[in-house]
Amino acid sequence: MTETAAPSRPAMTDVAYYPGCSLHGTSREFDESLRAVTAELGIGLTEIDDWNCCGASSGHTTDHLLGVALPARNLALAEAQGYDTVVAPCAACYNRLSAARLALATEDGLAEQMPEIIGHRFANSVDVHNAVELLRDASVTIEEKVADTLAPNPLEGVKLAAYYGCLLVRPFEVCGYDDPEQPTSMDEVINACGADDVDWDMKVECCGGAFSVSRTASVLRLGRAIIENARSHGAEAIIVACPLCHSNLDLRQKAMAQRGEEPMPILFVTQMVGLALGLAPVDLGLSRHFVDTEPLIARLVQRAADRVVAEKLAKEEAAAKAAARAEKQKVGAAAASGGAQGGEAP
Amino acid sequence: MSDATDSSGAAADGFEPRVTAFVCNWCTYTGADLAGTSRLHMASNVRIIRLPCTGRIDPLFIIKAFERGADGVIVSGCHPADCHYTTGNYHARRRFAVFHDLMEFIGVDPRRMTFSWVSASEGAKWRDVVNEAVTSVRELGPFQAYRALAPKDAGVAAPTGPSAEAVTQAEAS
Amino acid sequence: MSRVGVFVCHCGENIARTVDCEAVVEALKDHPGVAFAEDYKYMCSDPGQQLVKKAIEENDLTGVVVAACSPHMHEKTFRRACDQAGLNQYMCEMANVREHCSWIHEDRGEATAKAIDITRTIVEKVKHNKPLESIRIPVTKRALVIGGGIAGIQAALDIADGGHEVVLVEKEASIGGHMSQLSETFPTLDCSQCILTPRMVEAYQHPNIKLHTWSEVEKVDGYIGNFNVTIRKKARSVNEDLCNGCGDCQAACPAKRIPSEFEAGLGKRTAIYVPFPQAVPNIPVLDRQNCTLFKGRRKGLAKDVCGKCQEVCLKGAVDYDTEDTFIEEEIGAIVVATGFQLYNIGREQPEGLKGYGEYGYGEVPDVIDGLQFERLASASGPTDGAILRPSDGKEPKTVVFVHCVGSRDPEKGISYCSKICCMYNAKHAMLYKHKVHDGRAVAFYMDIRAGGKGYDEFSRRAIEEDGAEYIRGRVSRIFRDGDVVKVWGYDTLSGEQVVIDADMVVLATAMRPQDGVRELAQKLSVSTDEHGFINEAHPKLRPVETNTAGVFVAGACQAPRDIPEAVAMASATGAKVMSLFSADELEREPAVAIVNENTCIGCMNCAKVCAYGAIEQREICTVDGHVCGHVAYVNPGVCQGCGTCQAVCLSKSVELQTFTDEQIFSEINALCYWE
Amino acid sequence: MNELREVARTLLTDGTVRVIIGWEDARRGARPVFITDPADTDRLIFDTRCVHNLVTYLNPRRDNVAELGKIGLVVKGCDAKAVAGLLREAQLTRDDVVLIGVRCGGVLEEAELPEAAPLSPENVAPRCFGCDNREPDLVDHLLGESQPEPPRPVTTIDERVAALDAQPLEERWAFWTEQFSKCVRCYACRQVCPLCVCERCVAEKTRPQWIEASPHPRGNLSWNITRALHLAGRCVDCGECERFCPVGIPLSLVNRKLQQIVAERYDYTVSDDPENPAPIGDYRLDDQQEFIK
Repeated sequence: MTETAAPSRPAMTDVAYYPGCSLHGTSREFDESLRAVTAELGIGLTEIDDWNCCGASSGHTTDHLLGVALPARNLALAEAQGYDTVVAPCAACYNRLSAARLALATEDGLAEQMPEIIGHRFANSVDVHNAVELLRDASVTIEEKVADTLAPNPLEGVKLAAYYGCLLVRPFEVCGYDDPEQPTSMDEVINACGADDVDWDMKVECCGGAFSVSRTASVLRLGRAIIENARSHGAEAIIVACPLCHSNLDLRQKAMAQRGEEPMPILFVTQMVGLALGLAPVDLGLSRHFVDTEPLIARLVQRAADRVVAEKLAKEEAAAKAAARAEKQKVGAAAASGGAQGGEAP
Repeated sequence: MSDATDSSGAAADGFEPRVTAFVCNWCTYTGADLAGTSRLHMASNVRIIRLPCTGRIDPLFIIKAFERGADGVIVSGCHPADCHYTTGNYHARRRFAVFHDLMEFIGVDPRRMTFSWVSASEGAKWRDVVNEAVTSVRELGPFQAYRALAPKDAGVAAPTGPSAEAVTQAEAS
Repeated sequence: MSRVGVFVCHCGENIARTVDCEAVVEALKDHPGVAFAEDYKYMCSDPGQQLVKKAIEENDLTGVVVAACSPHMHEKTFRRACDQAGLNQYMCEMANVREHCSWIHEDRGEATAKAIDITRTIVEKVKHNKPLESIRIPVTKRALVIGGGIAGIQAALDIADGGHEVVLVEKEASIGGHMSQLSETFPTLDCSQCILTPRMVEAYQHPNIKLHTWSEVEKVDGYIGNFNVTIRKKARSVNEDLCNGCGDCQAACPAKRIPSEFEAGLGKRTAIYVPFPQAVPNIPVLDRQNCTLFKGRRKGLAKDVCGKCQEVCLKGAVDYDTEDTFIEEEIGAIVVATGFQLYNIGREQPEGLKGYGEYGYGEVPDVIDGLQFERLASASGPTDGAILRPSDGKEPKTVVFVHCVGSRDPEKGISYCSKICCMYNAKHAMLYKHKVHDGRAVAFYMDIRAGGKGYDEFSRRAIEEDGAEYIRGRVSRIFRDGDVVKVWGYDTLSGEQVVIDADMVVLATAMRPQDGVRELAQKLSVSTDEHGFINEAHPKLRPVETNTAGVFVAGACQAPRDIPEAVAMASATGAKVMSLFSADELEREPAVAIVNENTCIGCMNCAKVCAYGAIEQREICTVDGHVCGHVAYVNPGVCQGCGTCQAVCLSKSVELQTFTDEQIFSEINALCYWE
Repeated sequence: MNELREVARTLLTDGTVRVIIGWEDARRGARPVFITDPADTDRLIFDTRCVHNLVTYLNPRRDNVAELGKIGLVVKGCDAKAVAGLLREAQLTRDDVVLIGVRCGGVLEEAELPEAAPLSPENVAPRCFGCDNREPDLVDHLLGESQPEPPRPVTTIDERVAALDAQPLEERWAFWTEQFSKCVRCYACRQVCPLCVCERCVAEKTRPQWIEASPHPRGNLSWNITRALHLAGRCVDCGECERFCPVGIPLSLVNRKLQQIVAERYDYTVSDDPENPAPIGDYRLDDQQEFIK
């Protein structure tokens, strides 16, 4: 926990952090921005010691028991290390960990096998949260922090599209923290940052997932539809919380463009919160993207600066007007009272 | 008792279990009918007593069956939510849960008491219940422990009617 | 001393193949209490029955045991034979040596031994059988019909035409139900109102039908032939005797923007209103929730802020101070016909149902349900029959119809097929094409279920003559994209994804039982299935009866039903009620429990386990009439004979006839023995 | 004690009740007493010797007690549960009796002592350990000072039950058939039980006679199983049956086993709340059924 834990707010409990392979690899910026933002928000983040693969895709499609045991070991480690919450930012990791929890809680005889397989006692007592859930629960703090930030908020009034994809909210039995078809949690985080959420249609559409490599054409078609829909609803950027969604929309965007459209920046939700909190773009890994975020950030910063100037001018103008009005009244009043006095005096 | 039973019912190893089944009229009795219609062969050791509902079955029936020499009993009725009388099986379930646990505490091997839900369409399940009950009672052997409790002067009870006490005892007002 | 006759049936070879029937006769012949024993090839045949009858007469038998098939097969046959021979029918029992013996064993010795055991057991039981008389219950020849839709109206008319009084209770202000909302009906496309309205009027004017609209069943006591029903007449604020239905009050009412239930939310109504012009009775009700005057009263205003309807009513029929009243009716039989409601396409869902987020939870204005489409297509509807979409009133040029929304979708909470949607979707597509000639009607279906007279022809006609496009597949997503409603679907026949820019989408939502049907079922002691539909007594052989004697069920409250089925069921309940009313007394099998008042201590544990509420507390008095205690009393009209009360009675003071303790005791004794 | 006598005197004097049933100090120790004269109320006592469950006098079988007129009854917590049992089964109405509750810190195993002894692990009635109703709710007056928890007996009933549970089936069978073979069928357990309310007990029913009447091991087993089952979910653990058993059958073990069964299976404990329905005669759709195939 850092010194930023404001005294007005109860200190948040430390949480265990399960980065999974993506956040150590292709999505380092998600990891960097998450660490930066949680530090700023006063959330203690400790990487689970000796974590292993969550088994996404290959594990659970090969063998149900393996698909449960792999995540269970990670959860057991977090439990043994004294945590009651694990944050798994990668949507696939989050889904596997949560699905394993559900399976262990509901399937007869499964939990009993775990100790022998994973070599740890496991009471299934650890909650699994994703990054969106974590930030949504901290949205009041975010709002307060944003208000306290000295620099003008570059996100104020910016229209952002929250893109959830599949594994973050579905299936409902596994995730359960938001509506699986019309989710709103990421939109709440967007609003907490001072930006405007876009009411668009493809929040939970498929990005193509792992077909990026094997059936690139499909992924391009799907990604294009998502980006176009966000654009047509006025979004200036798309906010994601899944490494795969990010890579499909970001990495493949150049290939998707047909008529030389403006590129659509794809930001991780943690990066967005970081920007609102006034953190430096480079610390949030914003330079690592394929779609250059520089123009967007420059534009937003400029707009924020202009807004501040305009507000200042408007304020000065209003103050001047008010002063003038007051002056006028004073004169008038003086005249009136002077007249009255004059009338009464004799 | 009946010579026919003695000559043919007893296997070479000498012990053929006697199992009494108390079943409800609507599900298990009909399920047993279906087993018959489907010609599902099963052990011949079970004798069925038909009752309207498992709700009608009193633990005293089971005690009496043991007293009279049964080596095992079966109680079977409609699955939960299928009771012809809506809730009779739910009441029976509680009654027999308590009875089952108490008998175990007293020292009666629970394998001598089979409780099951067999619906009118589960002829095959009825066959399995019968065969499993007979097999486990066969493994346990005759319920000699219960028979040993019999009063010394009443070694063989008359099979043809109520016990002698019942006839001589006057009805209390 | 008992004189029991034992009759062993060979059932051709069915029994005799594995059971030595002569050995059974031999073993039982000298059994104490057996006066006669004989075997015969087919005991159920006429000569076989003659043999039984002759033996009864010649040997003066006091009981009969037929060792043959299951009692479920031929018990009635042999009991009838005994009755004809002058022996009380309840002195006859079956020993099941076929299903429970010869058919399931191969070893002749084992099977014969078991058959002897079984037969002896039943002989021991019969020795303790008592001659019983069937129970007779007086019948009040007056029926209650709950629900005034087409099923309720039909049932009421059939019973009333048969000469019996009917009390018809409808919770809405008018009878007519959902059928009155429909535009045209499949498969003939005749106008729903045109065929329904005469029935409504007939029911209203029928001398034998007493109609209570804006009323609900509050309480039901009693049992078959003798129900006592309390009906709550909800405060209508309009005196039904004074009102002449002129409609002046509606015209004067200032609250004119209330969504009309009858128009499925597509039209508006006033606070004091008649739901639709052909309403029966044509008497308005005042919707207190939305009335300006009552809103003011709820706020606690000292003075009433409105009162226009009362002012304009020349008959002085409007009365703001009426309250709910209760009417008691003596009833002999009850028909439940509470109908259905549609799966809500909105976000709010009852427990167990999930709603359709992928279709926007119905928040896209041009996504409507089937009943709303009926109102759009209806000549008397909010658009006077023009197909205009709700958002901007434009004529939609592309309409998508989605089958099975909610139905056959266990993920969303409903596994059953709603049965009518395939047909009404075809009808909707046709009606649309008839009105918008250049329009495009696209239907997404899972399977087309058009079983019924003229039904398949009808749905084929929608496709072949009227050019509706049928796509076999599901819709994955519906959303608003500017002016159009985007429909994403999948054509499973071509394997293609389909995207349609529709102007309007009609969802064929599942049929569900009405709200409150579980509570009503509880009042009537009938059961409901997991979806809330009322359970019939037997799915095949007793489809309109319920588990509670004297309560019948008709129409869509039992399962999804179309109009002809609902009407057929209604007439079937009518026939059931009429046959119940055909005699002054009801005869029932005497398999009922009887309390021994001498030993009963009135702990009422029996009443707690009785699923039928058949047991009540009854005071007992000394000779001089002084109350000295209470005991349990089993109402033989209500008791169904399960015997659960007997098993919980600590003092063994209640006895189920036909399965008495003595009978069972004797059976156990006959079965169990050791050497 | 003065408080008790005062309340009893007032109830008798103002005619609220016609008789007070409580305990008195007699030559051989504490014993039940019926007091009808306000002047006699000074005889009333309450101390650790007051082991008797006086609710047995409310049992409708004792209609001669009811004839005395309205009763004021002194009850401990366990006794109050028995009153609730009678109310639950319509054997009594709440207006029939005035209940004078006493706060109880446990009683002795033995009533017949010249004077009250402080409780110790050696002399406390084992059933008092872990009592959940030492201050009855179902009373009109609650008297006495708050009492400390009773001491843990040398061997608790639960420990004895657990020890039996740990034995193999044959040994349990041998133990119980041995115990029940001692039974002389005097039915003292039944007569003293406040909840054995039947006028004609099933043990005395003939035609059919389910339970053999003569005292031999087989009929004894049948009787004892039946007695236990009839008290399943009803027994208030007042211990009177065992205390009165002339041959010393450990009935409290059977009773406790049944308490454990209904607690484990149906989360039910007998309370002094008459509105709380008994577990037998009630059901839940999801009741355990692991023993059913």
